[in-house]
Amino acid sequence: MMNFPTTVPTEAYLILSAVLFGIGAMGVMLRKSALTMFMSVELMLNAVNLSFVAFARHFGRLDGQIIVFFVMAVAAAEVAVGLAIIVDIFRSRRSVDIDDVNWLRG
Amino acid sequence: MWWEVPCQVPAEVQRENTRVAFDYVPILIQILVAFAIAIGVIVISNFVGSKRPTAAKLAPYECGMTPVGQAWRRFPIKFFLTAMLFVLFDVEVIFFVPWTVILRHLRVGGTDYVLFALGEMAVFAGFLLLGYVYVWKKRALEWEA
Amino acid sequence: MLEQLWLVPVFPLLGAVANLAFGRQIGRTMVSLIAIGSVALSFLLGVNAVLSFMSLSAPHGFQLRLFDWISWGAGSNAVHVADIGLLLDPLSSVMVLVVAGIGLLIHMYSVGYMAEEPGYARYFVYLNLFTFSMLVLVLANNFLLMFVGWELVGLCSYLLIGFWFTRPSAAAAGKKAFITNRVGDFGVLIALFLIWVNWGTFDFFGGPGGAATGVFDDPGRVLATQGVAFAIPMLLILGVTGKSAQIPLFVWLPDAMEGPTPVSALIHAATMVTGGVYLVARAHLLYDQSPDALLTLATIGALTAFVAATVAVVQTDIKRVLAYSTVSQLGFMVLALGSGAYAAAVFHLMTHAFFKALMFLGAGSVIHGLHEQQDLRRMGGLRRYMPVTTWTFVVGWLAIIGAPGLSGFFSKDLILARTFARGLIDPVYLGLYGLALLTVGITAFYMSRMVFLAFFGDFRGGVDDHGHAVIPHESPVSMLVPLVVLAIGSVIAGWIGVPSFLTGGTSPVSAIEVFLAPAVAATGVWEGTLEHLTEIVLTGMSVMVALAGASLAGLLYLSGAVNPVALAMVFSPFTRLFEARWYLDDFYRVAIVSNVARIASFLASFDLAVIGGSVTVVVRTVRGAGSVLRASQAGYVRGYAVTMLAGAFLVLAASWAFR
Amino acid sequence: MMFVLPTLEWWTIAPVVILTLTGCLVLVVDLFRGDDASPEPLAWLTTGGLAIAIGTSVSLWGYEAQAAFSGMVVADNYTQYFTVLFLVIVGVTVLLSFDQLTKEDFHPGEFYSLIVFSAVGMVLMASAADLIMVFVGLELLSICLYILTGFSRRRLESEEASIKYLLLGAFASGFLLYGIALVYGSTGSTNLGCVARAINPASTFAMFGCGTGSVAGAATSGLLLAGVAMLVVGLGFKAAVVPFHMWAPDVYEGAPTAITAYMSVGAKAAAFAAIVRVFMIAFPTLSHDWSMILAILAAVTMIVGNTAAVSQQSIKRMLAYSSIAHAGYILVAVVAASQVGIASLLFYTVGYTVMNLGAFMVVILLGRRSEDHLLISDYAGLSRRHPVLAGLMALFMLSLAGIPPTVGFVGKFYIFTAAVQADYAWLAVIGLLSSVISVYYYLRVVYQMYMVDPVAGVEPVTPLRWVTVAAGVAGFAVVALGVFPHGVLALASASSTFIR
Repeated sequence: MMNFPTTVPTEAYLILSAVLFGIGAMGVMLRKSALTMFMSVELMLNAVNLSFVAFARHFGRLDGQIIVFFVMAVAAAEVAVGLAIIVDIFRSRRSVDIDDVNWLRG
Repeated sequence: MWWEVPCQVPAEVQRENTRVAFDYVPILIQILVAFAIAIGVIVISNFVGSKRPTAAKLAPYECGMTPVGQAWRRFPIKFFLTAMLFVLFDVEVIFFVPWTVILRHLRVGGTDYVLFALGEMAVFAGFLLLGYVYVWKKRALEWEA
Repeated sequence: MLEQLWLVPVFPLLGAVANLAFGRQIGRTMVSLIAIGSVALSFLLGVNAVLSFMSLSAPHGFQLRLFDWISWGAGSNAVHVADIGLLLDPLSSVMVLVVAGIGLLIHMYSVGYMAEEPGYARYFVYLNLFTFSMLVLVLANNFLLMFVGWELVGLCSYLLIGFWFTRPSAAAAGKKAFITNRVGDFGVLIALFLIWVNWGTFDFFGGPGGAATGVFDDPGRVLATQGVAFAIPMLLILGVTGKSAQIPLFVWLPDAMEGPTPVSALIHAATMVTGGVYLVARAHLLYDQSPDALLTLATIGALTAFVAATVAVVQTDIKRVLAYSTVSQLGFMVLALGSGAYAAAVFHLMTHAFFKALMFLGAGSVIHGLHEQQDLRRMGGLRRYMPVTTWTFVVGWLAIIGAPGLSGFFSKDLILARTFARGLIDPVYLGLYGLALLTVGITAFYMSRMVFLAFFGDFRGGVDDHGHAVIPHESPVSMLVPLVVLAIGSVIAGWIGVPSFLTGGTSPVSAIEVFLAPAVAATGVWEGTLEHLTEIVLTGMSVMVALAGASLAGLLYLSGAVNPVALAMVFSPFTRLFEARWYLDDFYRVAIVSNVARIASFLASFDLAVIGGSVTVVVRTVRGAGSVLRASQAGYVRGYAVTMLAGAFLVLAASWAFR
Repeated sequence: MMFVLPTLEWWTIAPVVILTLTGCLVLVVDLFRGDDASPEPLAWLTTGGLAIAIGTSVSLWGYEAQAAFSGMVVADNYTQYFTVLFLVIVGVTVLLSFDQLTKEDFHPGEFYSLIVFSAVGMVLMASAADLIMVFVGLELLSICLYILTGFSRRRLESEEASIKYLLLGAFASGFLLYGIALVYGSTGSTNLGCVARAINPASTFAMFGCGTGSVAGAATSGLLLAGVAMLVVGLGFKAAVVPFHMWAPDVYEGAPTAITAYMSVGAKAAAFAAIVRVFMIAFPTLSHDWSMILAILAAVTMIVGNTAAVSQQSIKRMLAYSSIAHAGYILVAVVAASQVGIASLLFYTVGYTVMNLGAFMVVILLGRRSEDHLLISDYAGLSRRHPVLAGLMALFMLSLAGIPPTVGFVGKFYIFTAAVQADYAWLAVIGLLSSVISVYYYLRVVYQMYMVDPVAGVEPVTPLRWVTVAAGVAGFAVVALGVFPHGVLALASASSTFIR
């Protein structure tokens, strides 16, 4: 019989969360499409959510999970605003390539 | 404070919780098997099957019709707008969930706060309704515009 | 009357506000009346206050705390930092009289000088504002308020130098002056912080309503702290080199001559540039504890005096000669400070204010009379056209070169004597004394050269750059009256500094030194006086040196006024003789003048290359860094994100490192 | 069943409630008006709501600190100080934006309600007693600002600024949130008082509503350090601290000028309000870990901000870099980490608000036709075209440069003295040196106005009466606060008593 650990240690969640956060951050820096960048940011936020839930479970308390609700609501609002702005950008420039958006500089 | 009370989890659930990872192992194996079969079939058919590509075969399948135009089409802005509104109202609903769970147990030191909690949710819903009215009046819900 | 002391600076401020608000509507006469009237009131009140102060038996000073300005905290743990308060003591008395008095004369002079200029009201607003700021500077009862005045005079100077902004050089000169001064101010600010940290107050003296113990009530507090006793005076010196145009920051003053001439007279000769001298005199108790800082000061002063004098020799612009001369004279004052002879410095400050303001205004009168001609080579013989200007100017000239009996004679000799006396304990000062004595000779030379070239000989500027005939004319009376008053001042101002043994007194020092003693008498440094005979010998030496310098100039520029070419044509048999004279002339030129000129131009280029160069390097570095930063801000969001992430990693790493 | 009201301290969030209702009311009223109705009634409605909220906040001054809503918010003098400051800034922004609002066809309903909602976010940041409240307040502020930045939809620059702000802002809030998660993980709480107690059991911040429950703290673990570092990133972004500043110049340049003014003072003050609370309450005993980092960040911020401003041509961009530099100055006060330091921060925030808003008022007066006349060279000869405006602008520039006797001088004096007292003399020296650089570019504006001939083609301005009056008031305040700093300083001192 294989000897599985009886619980998933909190560290595992945290490492996964950190990896997801890192992937999200890399996505923001490497992808050119504003939409994809935005998705990457959402990935970062959700990675943090995972951390919150993991910590809450670790402490045996609920507050971490409540925080996740707040974060999700905030993220939803951010998504709505972000999509609106990206659509606006697309309508005026026919592109969502973020590298094209560099008039303001210096 | 409410959150400092450790979660009131029933004893049997707690016991199960301690075995949670072990319980998931069969599911994990099942998933692995499923993936293996799916990938295996594709790979094997690639090796075993005969390949005689023709133009008609390589063309995208469109119910027997000749494909027309670009596969990537722009959607009307309406879709985006609707999607955004959906996301917003959808996510707001998550605040109802913990509320429903806790509503009947809102009794601290013999005092009953159920009606108060009901009122609170009414305020929250009121704000959502305000947003709905706003969206309505701005004609964001009119499909034919 | 002392309770009304606060009105002294307030009147010019009111004048400035009134002219700022209504200057465009009320016409030039009213503008002048308001401007002059406010300064006159200020001067009268100042005189009155000084008289009441002198009859008061509180020689250490009278403090008037108006209201609390800055304090920390509230309630019981409130900490008093500084108030808006005034201090009238012998030192500030002298300064108030000089500032308000000379200021009044120059306001009057400006009415005539600026009559034709656009921006008349604006000019007087600036000038009144300057008078206010300078009075705040000299009357403040704490370092912080003094610094406010210090900054404000710099600002007014900037505005007035750039007054003729249609000349790009004027605007650039204003900027240069302001920024150079900021470098010096930076030193002052740091010194202020050190003062605050060590004393917990900015007040000069303690008293009811303020700190219990002021900085100067306990000047020895920093002696325990290694380095601070040296650092504070040194940092203040940085400010002095900026404001009082000493090496290495003196570059701005000659350029500042782009401003209107009365401004040069008031700000860049008589008052603002002496701010640094005032600062050291005020803070002398801190300097007394640091012989090293004093020696630095003395060295800077002597070197500046010498370098500026040699540079003045080769200038052809009448205002630039005076500018370098001002730098040189300020060097004398700083030398006196560095020798611990604070009273001598203040005395020279006062006499210099008279004769240098006189000469600047005289130069202004000349420029005015010659339609904006400033080149000495295009002048000559002006005494026939502008007699009042000429003879008042001659008084100023005699005063500065130290002709016996005139004001400059007493003050300059006091400085030389005190430096020499100091040299008896510290031989380095003997070297400085020698340099100063040499400078006296050079001063006499270039000043005489200027006077001879401008006022004697024949008029050489008959046609201006545009081919129009120039007929010099004497200036209006409103400009001549201040000249005459200043000329009288230049003669008699020195008499309060006549060594008492000459007048049969018993005091070892002169009247001015007695008066100033409570405020600026040196402590801890050698206070002895020289034997009368030694003093007389020293005086004789300096007069001889000055005479030599003046004679040399006369030989070159005055006797050369007899045009040898014309004579040669009339008396052809004597041509060779006159030619021979020219050989002699050439010999003088080659052997002396050109060498002096060479040194001077070397020093000037040194100044340009090293001082100017380092300023340029700093400016270029900042600009370069700015454009690098601009380039890094390329407009790409992803680049910004990378920077942020890198920053996050650095913060993370740092938090690990500082754990 | 009875309707029982729990003992909630409603009064602690009274201004927030009033503002929220005002925002909703503006939105609803706008819905039932014609499309081309004048924005004026809405402006009055907004101003009225702001006035009531200010009044409420003022009436809450002086009470003992009170935590409420399970330790989510705290109401003390500090909260009220910032609340009044924020709301005054919002009021001024309403005034400043009015002209552009009518000229560029902004939807007034959305514009005003967004501004009011962003004010709610700022007030929440200042009253937060919990990291989550900081996060929610900051996001509320940010999301409103993303939209407001892109409000001039006809101008591509505005749009671009908006998307840049959005992407980078969301990126930064990811860091902030991660920081909060890590702090939560290492101390078992997000309440500032509880975090403090977890790190140091002796700390007493009971007023922050940390209950008596256990704290599962693991003191100064690596997790905590990482968390604090992430918080620095997230909050530093909002305050435009180098190297998290790069959004600021682009966004400030692209946004409508009134919104730029609003961001440069409001959002920055809010960020510092939160920074002070977080670092002075939650992590005071970690001071050796983070105060050195903050000191280095402050130094770099002052240097980079002032250096980069030197070579700018656009006045908005120049002011953007200048505001970055000022973030550095204010951060110095945080580093000083004493009650005196925080009092000086509070004072400087007010002073900075007055002088920077004043400068933007002049910019708006000159560029009112649309977004034009924004180059520094457009200010050439202003002293002759409009001497009053030029005088005011010169005053604001000199104050920003810290020349006495303006509020800029007194404020810098307080901050740097606090730094010297906290043994950060080197930081004060760097601050002074970099402010010497700043004189150069501020004077460029003065130079253009007073010493350069007017450019042909730039027509004389006809200033808006009310904005001119406001600029005059700001100019007066710049000098008055420089000579009589007492009143505000007393308020600032009374507001910083929560630090011991």
